[in-house]
Amino acid sequence: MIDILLILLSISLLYMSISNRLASYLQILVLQGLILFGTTYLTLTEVNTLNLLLIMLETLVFKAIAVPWFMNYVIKKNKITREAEPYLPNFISLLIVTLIIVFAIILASFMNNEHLDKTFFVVAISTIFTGLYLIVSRKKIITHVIGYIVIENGVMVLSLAVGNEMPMLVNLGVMLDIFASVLILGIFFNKIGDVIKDPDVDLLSNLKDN
Amino acid sequence: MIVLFLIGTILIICGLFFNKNRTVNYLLVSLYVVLLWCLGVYECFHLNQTEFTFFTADSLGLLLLLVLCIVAVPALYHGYRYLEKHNLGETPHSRGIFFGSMVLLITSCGVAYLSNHIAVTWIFVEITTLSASALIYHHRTMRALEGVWKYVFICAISITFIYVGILFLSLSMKGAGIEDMSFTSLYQNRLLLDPYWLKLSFLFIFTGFSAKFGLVPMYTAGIDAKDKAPAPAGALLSSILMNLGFVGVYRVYGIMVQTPVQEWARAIMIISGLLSIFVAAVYMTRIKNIKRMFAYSGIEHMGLVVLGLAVGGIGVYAAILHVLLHTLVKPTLFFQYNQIYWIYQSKSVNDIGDYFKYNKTGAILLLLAFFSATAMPPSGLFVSEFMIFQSLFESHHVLMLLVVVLLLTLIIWGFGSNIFKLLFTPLEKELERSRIPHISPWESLSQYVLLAFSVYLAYNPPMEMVNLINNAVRIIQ
Amino acid sequence: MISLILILLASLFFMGIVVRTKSITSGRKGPGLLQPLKDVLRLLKKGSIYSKTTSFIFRIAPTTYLASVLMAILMIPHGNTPGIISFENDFVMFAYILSFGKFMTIVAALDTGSSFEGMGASREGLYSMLVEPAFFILMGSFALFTGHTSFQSIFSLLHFGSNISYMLGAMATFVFVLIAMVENSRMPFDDPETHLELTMVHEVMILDNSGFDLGLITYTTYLKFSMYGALIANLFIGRLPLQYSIPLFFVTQFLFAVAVGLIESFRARFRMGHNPQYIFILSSVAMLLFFGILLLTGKFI
Amino acid sequence: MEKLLIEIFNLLTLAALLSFPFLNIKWRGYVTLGTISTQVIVALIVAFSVFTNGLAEYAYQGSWVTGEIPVRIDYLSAWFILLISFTFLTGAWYGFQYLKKYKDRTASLTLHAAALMMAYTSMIDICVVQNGFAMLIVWEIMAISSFITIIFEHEKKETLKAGINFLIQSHVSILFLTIAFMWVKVKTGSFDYEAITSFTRSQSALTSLGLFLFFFVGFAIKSGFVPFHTWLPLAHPVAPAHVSGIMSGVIIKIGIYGILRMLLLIKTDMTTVGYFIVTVSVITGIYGVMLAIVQHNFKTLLAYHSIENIGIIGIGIGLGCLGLGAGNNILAICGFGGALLHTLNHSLFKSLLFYCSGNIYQATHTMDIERLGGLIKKMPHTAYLFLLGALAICGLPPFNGFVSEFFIYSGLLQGITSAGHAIPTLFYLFAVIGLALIGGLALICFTKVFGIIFLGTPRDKTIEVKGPEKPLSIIPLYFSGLMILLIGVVPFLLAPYLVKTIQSYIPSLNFSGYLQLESLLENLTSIGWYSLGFIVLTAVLYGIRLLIVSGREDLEDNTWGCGYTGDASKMQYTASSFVRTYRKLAEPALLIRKEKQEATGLYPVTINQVTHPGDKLEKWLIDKPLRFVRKVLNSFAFLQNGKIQAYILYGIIFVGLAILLPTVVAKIDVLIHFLNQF
Repeated sequence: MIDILLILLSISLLYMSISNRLASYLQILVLQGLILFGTTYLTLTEVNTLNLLLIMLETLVFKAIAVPWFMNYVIKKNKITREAEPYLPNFISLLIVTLIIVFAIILASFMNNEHLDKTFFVVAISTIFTGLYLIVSRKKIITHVIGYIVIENGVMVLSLAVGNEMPMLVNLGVMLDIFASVLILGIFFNKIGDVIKDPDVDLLSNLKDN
Repeated sequence: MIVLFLIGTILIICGLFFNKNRTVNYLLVSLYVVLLWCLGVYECFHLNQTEFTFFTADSLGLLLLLVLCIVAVPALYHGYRYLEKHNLGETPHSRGIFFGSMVLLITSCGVAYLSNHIAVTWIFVEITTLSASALIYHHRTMRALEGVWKYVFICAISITFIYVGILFLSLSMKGAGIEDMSFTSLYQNRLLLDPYWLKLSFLFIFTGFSAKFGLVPMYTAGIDAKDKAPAPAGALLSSILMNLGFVGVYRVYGIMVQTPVQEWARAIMIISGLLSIFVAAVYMTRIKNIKRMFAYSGIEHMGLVVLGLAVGGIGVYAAILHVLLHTLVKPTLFFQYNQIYWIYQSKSVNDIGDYFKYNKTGAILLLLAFFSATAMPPSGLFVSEFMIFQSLFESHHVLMLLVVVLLLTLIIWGFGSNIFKLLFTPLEKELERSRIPHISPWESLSQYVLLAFSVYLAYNPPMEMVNLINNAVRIIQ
Repeated sequence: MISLILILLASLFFMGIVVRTKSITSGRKGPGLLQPLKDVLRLLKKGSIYSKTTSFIFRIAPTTYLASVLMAILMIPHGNTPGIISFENDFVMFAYILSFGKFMTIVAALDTGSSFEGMGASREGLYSMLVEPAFFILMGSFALFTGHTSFQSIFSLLHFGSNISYMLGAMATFVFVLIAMVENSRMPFDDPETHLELTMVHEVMILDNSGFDLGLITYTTYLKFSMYGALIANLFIGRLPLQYSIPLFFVTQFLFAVAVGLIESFRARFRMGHNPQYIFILSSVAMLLFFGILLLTGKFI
Repeated sequence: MEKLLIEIFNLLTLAALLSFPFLNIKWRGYVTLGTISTQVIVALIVAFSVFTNGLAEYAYQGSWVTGEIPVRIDYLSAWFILLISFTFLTGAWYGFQYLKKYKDRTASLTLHAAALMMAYTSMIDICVVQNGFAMLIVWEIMAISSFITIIFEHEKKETLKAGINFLIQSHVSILFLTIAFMWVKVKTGSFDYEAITSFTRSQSALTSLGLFLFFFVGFAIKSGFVPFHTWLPLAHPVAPAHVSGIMSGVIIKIGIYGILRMLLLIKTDMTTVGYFIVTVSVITGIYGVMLAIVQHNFKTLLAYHSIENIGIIGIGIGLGCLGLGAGNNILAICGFGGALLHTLNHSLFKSLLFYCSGNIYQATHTMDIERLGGLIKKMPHTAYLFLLGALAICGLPPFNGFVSEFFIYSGLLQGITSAGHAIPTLFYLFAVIGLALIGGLALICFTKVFGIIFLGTPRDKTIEVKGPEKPLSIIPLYFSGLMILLIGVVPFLLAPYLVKTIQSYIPSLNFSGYLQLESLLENLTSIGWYSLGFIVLTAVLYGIRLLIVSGREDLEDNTWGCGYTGDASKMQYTASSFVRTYRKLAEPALLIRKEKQEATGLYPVTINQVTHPGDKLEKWLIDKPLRFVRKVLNSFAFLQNGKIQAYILYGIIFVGLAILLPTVVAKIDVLIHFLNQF
């Protein structure tokens, strides 16, 4: 069951790499949030209930509802064009994300560690790098934020892999999640949104030395 | 004590945030300074004692804490001078935020030095990001916004990297069946850890810390941050915050030594160090914005430090010494930058010059600081640089040594031609005397003291310091 | 002492012989042997005229020129009997004293601010610079040959035993003769009797000297000739006793003078632009000499 | 005793620096002058007491970074203290007058004064301290302070440019020294100079040679051996005259000191070292003077002459090494003696020449030889002093330059006569030829300089000469001039000190050696007397001449102009036309840009031709590589391009490569291994 969810997650990555509209990104975020919700529930069997609840709440409320909703709100508020405006054609993005997954699998194939379910590892790594790739390959700032959330999801998956032994780390992950997202989104909504309409990274590339 | 310190700090910060009165603000900040010094002194007498399970003042942490105590005072003082001069749009509120985040930054750095648990370090790294971003965005301008955005985003990514690294570390511990994640236990059981995960974790943690440390690959946003932050804050960002990165890398590298991973980790660090020096050389020879130039010179020094760390031998000692001295020297440049900016209202070399005519004390200080920052004898950094070269020489990296020396020479050339342009070349059109604010020589006193202190520490190091450094080095050997 | 007297004597007739040779070869009945000397005396009697632009340098230069040559002559031995001044490596001082005189004459030429004299001055400087190595190589090879480094000991120990050494002696003579030609700026390097300043070296330098100074300079030239003559003579005198050596000395001077005369009447002047390379040939010949002596002393192993 | 004096010496500077804030600019000047003068006295006392009482040695308890800091003042140090102090004395007094022109620029003057004192102090310290690390520090202090003195007129662009060039090159030199000292430190664990000796003794000759090469390059950059000379011609013209004098007089000599010191310490195959140094030096000498001749800026010209003289000194040093290598005392004596003596002589006449050039510059405000002329009428003292210096630097008797060159000549000729084999014989001959050529070229050069600047008529009527010469701008010059003449005429006064210094190289001077030394000294004496005789002879002859012509009336008239009676000043020979014939010969070795216009059309038009002398070695060794490096660096300027995506990409690439590369390499290894099996 867990594997199915995880594979679903990586499929969502593929979909993300080819989708053009911001709206669909948000939907995928929601989907990933839900998947994480499920995975958390199924994986962390040995954590005490309160902690588990906290984590699941975070995944559900924060990842699956709050953040996407906020984003949506911003997009509407700042009248950001609904296009993702990638630098590369979708086909190549698809190719690259596939390569990332393959790379993750190869990496996993090197390890000789029976304590870890390799699926977690593969999915986590591929999610993280896909998130990075999304940031690199898209123009808009908002897509950066989305990419970052994706990375967070990947980290979440990875932390779940050790969650049973060290719940403390998972909590840390949650903390990071909330903290960083709040910081970034905070700056984003309060400042950038007001200053720049249709925020576009090109407008934020004045500090340079070349 | 730590706990008291933290609580006290939190109270002070809250006070700073909500108080609108200037004198109260002064009082709170000075109170904080006292508190900080108390912590420093206290830790001197409680070396290697764990408190609150997460904090141990080992020698490295103590050393860095002490230089932090030293640098914090002039930084806060110049913060006041800064706010007074730049009083455009300064409200009690913004002042409160400014000092609040200064205090927060200092505290989180100081505590992070002392933490003996990687996760705790990580938490405080996050907090530094928060406070730094508040400082960077102190002038609510478009550029400042851009700077803070980049800084926050890159830092967020990098702390995620660190987190991933920690996860890998925990995986390797899981293999060895270790639960305790404090550095001490890690050092004890370093040989049990699974090399595969250790590799990955070191890679990710190093990459993550390189954002704070100011190394290739993640140094980029730091430059903008130091450029955009007010000079006193910039001074902190380019000294104690970089030290935070150093501590992180140092402790994590400490886990790797004597494991099969060590050689690989060395390679990673050497590559990163060389690239950093190279990048510094690229920009020092072409850049015109002096503040960014100071930032890049920081990159260069950190590159040297990590080289020394990686090569080992006397290099490790030299690396720690270099970090300490750099912490004393680099802020002087930023503090002096304040005075320069007051006179010229610009940071581009093209429209500043003949500083020697307008502010003699500052000019001479700048001259000395330049010689110090480029590690020309009799500057203090020369000693540590000499040792780093020596370690390269001893470990038969002669080719690397030559490359480094060449790059450093180029850096001195670029740095020098800008600084001397700034000091001596007359402007196209003279500044009218009325517009030049009179700057009292006492403004530069703190810088002179810092430089003198760095020279003293370098050439006639007190035995205590030497012992502390040697103890710190033992982590690596 | 003796060499000084001999050289002074020789200098009285030297130029006369040269002139006489030229006139005979050109089929004229030339002036008497003492005519050049008379010219000098006439000049010495005259009052002189100085250019407005000149300074004290210009007035003292001829004297220093004469003094330098005299000083140089004092160092020349007569075969085995040393000159008045004689010490180790005295020929170094010999060369440098001569160039001191040259320095002053060149400077004096520039002192007039004339549009011609600079030409001569620059050429003089260049040529003497080019000659210097030849002289030093020559003396160096003699030093190698004899193992001593002062005029007197060198010349007293020079002995031409084998065939090679005759050849070497001939080469040395050749080099010395040509050095003398350059130093006195005679044919084929310079034509003192041309009517065109642009093509002269030495004469154009002294355009503005007149009266006493001109006399001094002219006589100094004669002295220089006989000085080099003496050097050449020394090549052959060796340890001969005086009653042979003194006649030999005069014979050599005479032959040298005749040679100069003949060269002047049968050779055309080199092109000014080509002079340097011809002068440098001297150094190459001297190098050959050096190698020859290396062979003789068996240091090529 | 010496310890106390040296400490006083250093404290004097400190006291003067501390007193500066409380004085006005006038008094700062006086204090500087007073301090340097007293310091000179102290230094001279030290030097002479060492010469009389033998070596002085004591040590400071340094920190663990430096280790113990021994201070040893031996004859070599004393000799250099002597000449440095003398030049600084004249330099300070002359500079005091020279800088009066700038008295309104108080700030720069203060900095300059402070730097001057520090330069002097640090140089003396370099001569006495014998701990590598401490030496590096004083060395750099010296470099930095001399850099500050150079950029006195920092409002000019080229001044700053040349200054930075100087700073960078001296930093390169200190890098070489650092590596060399580090080498010894790593191997022996000590910075003490004596460690160098023990180290090189224990190592193979080749290793020691390598170590020596590092030291040599480090010091050669400072002293301006070709091809490390490029900073000199840039730095000298822009510096104030007295600084140029000091710089060319002693600062470059510090490099010579270093080389001599290392030759004392390093035990290696001296013959090879000798061959190496002589070859480099002959090239240096000839190259320097060849470029000097074609210069138009007289300070640049003098700078190139410093290079030439360094070459001569180097020949001496190399000769000495060959002597040591061959165990031939007389060679060693002549070589080192000549080198040491020429170091002193050059510091005298070169500083004299630079001070004169300073007077010229302040009177005419140009350094372009082509525009000057006839100055002897306006500033006679400067003119005759310059003539003196010129004759001395050409090595003509009866001046000191001749004495030292004679030394070297006699050594070389000794070598020719005594060398057992063809190769060394030829080598000595080659050196002799080199010296002779250098002498001849120097003659051309200085006849040109003196003749064009001081004689004839002004070539540029727009220049009005500010006279008269100030006494203070003349007296120090006469002082040096006197010394020049003294050393030329009575060199044996120096002999005892010289002999002691030389003997530190030949500790075991056997009886025959003493005899040779004696004969050499007799030679020295005789040269002195003969030079005096030459002066007397000239004087007598001139007296006679005066007696004879006294009765006659001298006419004054225009220079003979081949019938042209107008103003011929435009038709005079210029510097470039004077050296044209030479330039044609030397063209291949030089780098000269010509700007030439051809006269066209039927009617007369004004055309002009300009030549800009360049430096081929500088072009090929400095400019082109530097340009290449800049290009490479700038091609990486895209890194900080302001795009956040790029910044993150760096991270990804770093991590990705760090993970992939080793595995890929491993795989390739496996593949290769696999293929190798067939």
